Amino acid sequence: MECAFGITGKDYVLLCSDMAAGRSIIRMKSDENKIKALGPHLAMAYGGEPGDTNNFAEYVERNMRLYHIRNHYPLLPASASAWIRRTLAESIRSRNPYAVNLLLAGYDTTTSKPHLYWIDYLGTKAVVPYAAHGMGVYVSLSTMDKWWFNDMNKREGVEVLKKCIDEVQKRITVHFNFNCILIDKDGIHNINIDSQDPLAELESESKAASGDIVVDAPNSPLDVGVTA
Amino acid sequence: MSRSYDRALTVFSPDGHLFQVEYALEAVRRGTCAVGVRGKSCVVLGVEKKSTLQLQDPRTVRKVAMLDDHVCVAFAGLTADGRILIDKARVECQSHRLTVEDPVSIEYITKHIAGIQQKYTQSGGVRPFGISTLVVGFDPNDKIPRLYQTEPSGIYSAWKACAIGRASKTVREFLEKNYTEDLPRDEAIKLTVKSLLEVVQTGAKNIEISVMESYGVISNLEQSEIEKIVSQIESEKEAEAERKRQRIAATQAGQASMAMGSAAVSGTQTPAGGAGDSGEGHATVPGEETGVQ
Amino acid sequence: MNSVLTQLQPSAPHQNRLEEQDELDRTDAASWGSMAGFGNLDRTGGVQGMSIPRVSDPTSFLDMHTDNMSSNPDAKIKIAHGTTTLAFKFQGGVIVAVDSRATAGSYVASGTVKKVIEINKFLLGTMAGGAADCQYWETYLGMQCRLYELRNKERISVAAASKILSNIVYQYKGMGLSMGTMVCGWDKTGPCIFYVDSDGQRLKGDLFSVGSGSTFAYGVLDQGYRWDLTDEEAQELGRRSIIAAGHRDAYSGNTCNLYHVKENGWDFIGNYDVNELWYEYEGKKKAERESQNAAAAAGASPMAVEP
Amino acid sequence: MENNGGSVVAMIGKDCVAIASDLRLGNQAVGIASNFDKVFPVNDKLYYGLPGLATDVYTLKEHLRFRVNMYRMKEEREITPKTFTHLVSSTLYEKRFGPFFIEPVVAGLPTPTELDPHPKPFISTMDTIGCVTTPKDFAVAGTAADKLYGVAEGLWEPDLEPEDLFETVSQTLLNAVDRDALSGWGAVVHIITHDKVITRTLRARMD
Amino acid sequence: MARRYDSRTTIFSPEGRLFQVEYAMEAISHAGTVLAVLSKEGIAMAAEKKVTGKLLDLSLAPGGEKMGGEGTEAWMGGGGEKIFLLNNNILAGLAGITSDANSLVNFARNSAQRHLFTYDEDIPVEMLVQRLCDMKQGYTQFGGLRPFGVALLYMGWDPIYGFQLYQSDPSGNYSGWKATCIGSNHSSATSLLKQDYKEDLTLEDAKALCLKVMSKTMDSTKLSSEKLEFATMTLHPTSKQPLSKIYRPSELDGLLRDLELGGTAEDSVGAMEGTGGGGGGNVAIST
Repeated sequence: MECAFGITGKDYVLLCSDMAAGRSIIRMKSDENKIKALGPHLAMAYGGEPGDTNNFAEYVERNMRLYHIRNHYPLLPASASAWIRRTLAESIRSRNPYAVNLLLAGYDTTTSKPHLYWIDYLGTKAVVPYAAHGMGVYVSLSTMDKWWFNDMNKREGVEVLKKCIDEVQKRITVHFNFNCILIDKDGIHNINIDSQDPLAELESESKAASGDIVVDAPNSPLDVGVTA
Repeated sequence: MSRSYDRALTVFSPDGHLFQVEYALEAVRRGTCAVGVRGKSCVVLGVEKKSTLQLQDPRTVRKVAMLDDHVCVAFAGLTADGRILIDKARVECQSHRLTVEDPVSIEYITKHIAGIQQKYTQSGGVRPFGISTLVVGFDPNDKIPRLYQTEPSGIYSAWKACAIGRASKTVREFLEKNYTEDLPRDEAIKLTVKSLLEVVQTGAKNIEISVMESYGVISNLEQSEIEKIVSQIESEKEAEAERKRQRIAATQAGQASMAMGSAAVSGTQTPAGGAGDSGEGHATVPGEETGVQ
Repeated sequence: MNSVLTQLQPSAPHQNRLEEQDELDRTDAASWGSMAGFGNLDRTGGVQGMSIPRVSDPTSFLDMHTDNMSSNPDAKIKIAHGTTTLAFKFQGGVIVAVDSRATAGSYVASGTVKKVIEINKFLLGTMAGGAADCQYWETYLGMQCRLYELRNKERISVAAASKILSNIVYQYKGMGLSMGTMVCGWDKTGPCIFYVDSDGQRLKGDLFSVGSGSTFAYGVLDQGYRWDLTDEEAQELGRRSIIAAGHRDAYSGNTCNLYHVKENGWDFIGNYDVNELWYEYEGKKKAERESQNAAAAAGASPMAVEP
Repeated sequence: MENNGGSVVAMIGKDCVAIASDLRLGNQAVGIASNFDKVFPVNDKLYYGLPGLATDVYTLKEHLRFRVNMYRMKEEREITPKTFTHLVSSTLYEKRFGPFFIEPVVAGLPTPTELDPHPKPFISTMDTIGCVTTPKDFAVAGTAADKLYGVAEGLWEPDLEPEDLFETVSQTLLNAVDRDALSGWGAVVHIITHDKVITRTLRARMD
Repeated sequence: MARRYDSRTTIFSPEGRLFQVEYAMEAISHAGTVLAVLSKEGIAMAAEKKVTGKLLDLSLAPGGEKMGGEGTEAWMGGGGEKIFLLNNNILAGLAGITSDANSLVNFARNSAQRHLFTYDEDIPVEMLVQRLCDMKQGYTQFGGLRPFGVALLYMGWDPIYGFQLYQSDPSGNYSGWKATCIGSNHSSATSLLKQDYKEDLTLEDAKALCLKVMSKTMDSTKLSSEKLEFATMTLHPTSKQPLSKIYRPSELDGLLRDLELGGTAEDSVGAMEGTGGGGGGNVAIST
């Protein structure tokens, strides 16, 4: 019972996930953040077997962070996707596989391109312009097929995402709350997808204080002792 | 396989010394100097930086490293050993977050580093790490700056201000004389620079300063800023010397010999040959190529 | 050195790793006094002495022989379940309320089970699912918390304590551990509740209820919950929710134990008989209605008769 | 095999060899991506295709890349199609008791040597645990394998020139995957000749 | 007295020195010179071969005329005496004990491939340098082992820092450089480099500087491919992917003749255009 979307645009990528957590029919939480920031320009939305999800996400998070601190630069999205895929592919043949599906979204600062990866618990990876996991697959993939086009600007991207969410809320019996982020060259930004014009808030924010990152993305390891 | 090596390299001598550990400490003393000073709400790390050669890429010369968002470490001794130890500590920082969610406390990571160092003094077939470290940072949910030191033996201790490496004894004595509690940021930086100038003759271009002001807020001082502080210190010194000269001139008429004595005691002059214990000049430290930093 | 190290990427994956290095890494780090404290607890959480069935796949073996997993409800080993526990945060701290019935099948095995485990002066754990599992691991957690305190010279955070518990049970995932627990306490960050279950799930939140009667407890709790409840109101809400669940759920009942976690530790508020309270509440409800009716009949404004 | 879908075909021509695959990556019935190429180059004389479970496609590809690169650096020469086939085969057999769900197809032109100045084009295929067969005409694998067999039997003839081989392999693949629900969504064809590799992406049914 | 501390394994001397490491460095200063120069457009590296002799059969060495058929290229692995390909994007020149060097090269290649395996990208240059140095450090700290008697120059490219040049020594230290030198006469070579290095060198300048300094250092009037190995690291003009190239003897002689630094006079066999080995398929190692 989960639902996640990812959409790439011209110079950004959107990632959106539901926020429900529970056990069998009981919802124990409806504001659980199921998107994890893995670096200044990298985040993933994850779902799957309860327990596995958080444990796996934290494991990934800490390894990405270790890489960042060790090397003074974060893993680029493509390499991060390869690492995560390998971890899952190795796990599926182990005694206790992680049953986690995820969408990995990132912005490559060296090439200035957005990246989106669809990864499932088997370690299958697909490089895609837009994708869904969970309930959203059945009702919203076609919505994205219809409305998505190349090089969308931010407003157009958000509109497509809104359509998808609208479709889920219309057709899926379960009610979801959604949590949404946008990654662009400035990093990760939280977006209130329920508001009339989610980008207006973002824009005014960035005007007021540029780079005001709301999701607690790890701050980059200072190159202490390297400069000066 | 390991059997053949279990002849430990580090054993007690008949008079109770662990020579390898003591010699490792010598390796530390051959490294460049690092100073840590705790201020009221910040902690400052200052290191003596070898001049990078004209064709060298300064990026690869690292003496201060970040372990986690809120922990920094400076070391003195064998650079390669330092890199290995720092890497182990970085893994532990992330590993700790993974197991208990909370970030490490500064004491914890210090203890961990010291624990590794201790292990290498007692295990078969290994030599101790030839480095001392200064660990600085802020505990999570806490405002008190922390400063710890570890040694090759595995001893660790908390300090208000501390120095390791070349001529650390001189610097430590200087710090003991000049440290006051609750220094504000600028004063703490100044004291750090001043104490480093005790051993660094070449001034600002061989000094590097990192300041941590609260949990996760770390910055490096620009070269120009350090230069400004150095020149400020120098002008103060000059003023001091000038005043002294005047005082001496004034009292010279009366008790010339006494005045001379007191001036020497107040000792603001840099001790000659600050290169310290070994008496080696900086540029000619033998074994420099063995990678002592 | 510890298994989390191997979990993370090795620092320098030497293919022909030096033997000595391995030897150094294998020795239990805790014995060097440098590990923040998990005693003999391997850093991912497992206890080293724990014996596991010597079969190739212990998970499916246990699955076959316990009734915990749905695959074999008639298995010989029956894990006790059936409980109502709840905990919520409000302005005055954390309220923890539980029932006290233990059942084995339909047989009420005990009516005086202590389902709140007092981990230490600042930490409480609740118990739902396998009683032995909860009791053992939460006691064990208490031990780890104390060691942490001694080693780190400060109290363990609720987040860290719950994470330790979660790591332990996650390591045994699929082997039939059955726990749904809330770790509640007060640390540097204030009052705190974490829900931890044997799936390895761990959620931070303001309000949780766990157990077969949790749905009924939620029914009362959700409707009466506000952040700014007074201490008395909050305690009453916790109590009332447990009574409601004890009434409806066959596997919950007997008595209600109520705790209140405050800044300087928890207080045990009291033990209440579900049956007595049920009648008391019924009586109150009836009396209220009657007085309301009477007031209405007397022509007074019904709005004025709020108790 | 049926989880992600996908098919590969290779054919021998006159001094040339062709290998082609579809581009679909599915999650059972749902199509996820239409850019999932299952054919990879080893060098400009040797290609291989890996139809099967997509996670294993990546894993096996990376294993093979590792081994080929080490081979190349240590031996200081390119691997031949035959040696590569054996490399793939033994890599698969290493996982005898937990196999990769993949049926590889290898296609390449061996380089002439003093002993064998006119080597024949080479194709081979394997089952999931590395049993090799080296057909003299064509090799097929994947979810559309049986359909590919049928069409290829009808269309293939010996000693086709590169352009004719391209036509034959394209028609074979397109017509076969049209009858397979789990393959399709585009196709890519590589024709390997002695002086160049021709790679073309085909327009295919998107349903 | 000193014997106690320098005979067996790597342990501290009373002055806190590691004699074994210092001796290992001594071994290197007798080895053939390797020097490299970094420019914005690429890096050039030259290495002095020590094993020479009239009867040495080079025909089977990489680049030798009898070696392999088509598809066998000199740049594939290096494997001459001094310069090796460690990964698609990294070349290394070694000075020191050749047998130690071979084992390090093998380790480096394996590490690089392992990185490619897990991250699906070429290993960043500094990371590979660190991997090797971590290993070297281990050999100075663990009992029963002697340090590696090898110093290396690494030249490589990665998307983060672009072209890079590093040097590492037996202690496990490394540092980044714009132009540097290891092996015999390294101090005089370094000062020559310091004199002539300019920030805005082109690759051609770098090549010339490299060989010019080499000719002075080697103390021989005429350089030739018999005594020299030469390699460059550049970016492919269109794909912008790293392109490593180890020169064939004939190409190198051509280059030397152009620079009027020597070169064997008649070598008609290898009179081929300058693109040489790396020109065609740039992917030495597929990624």
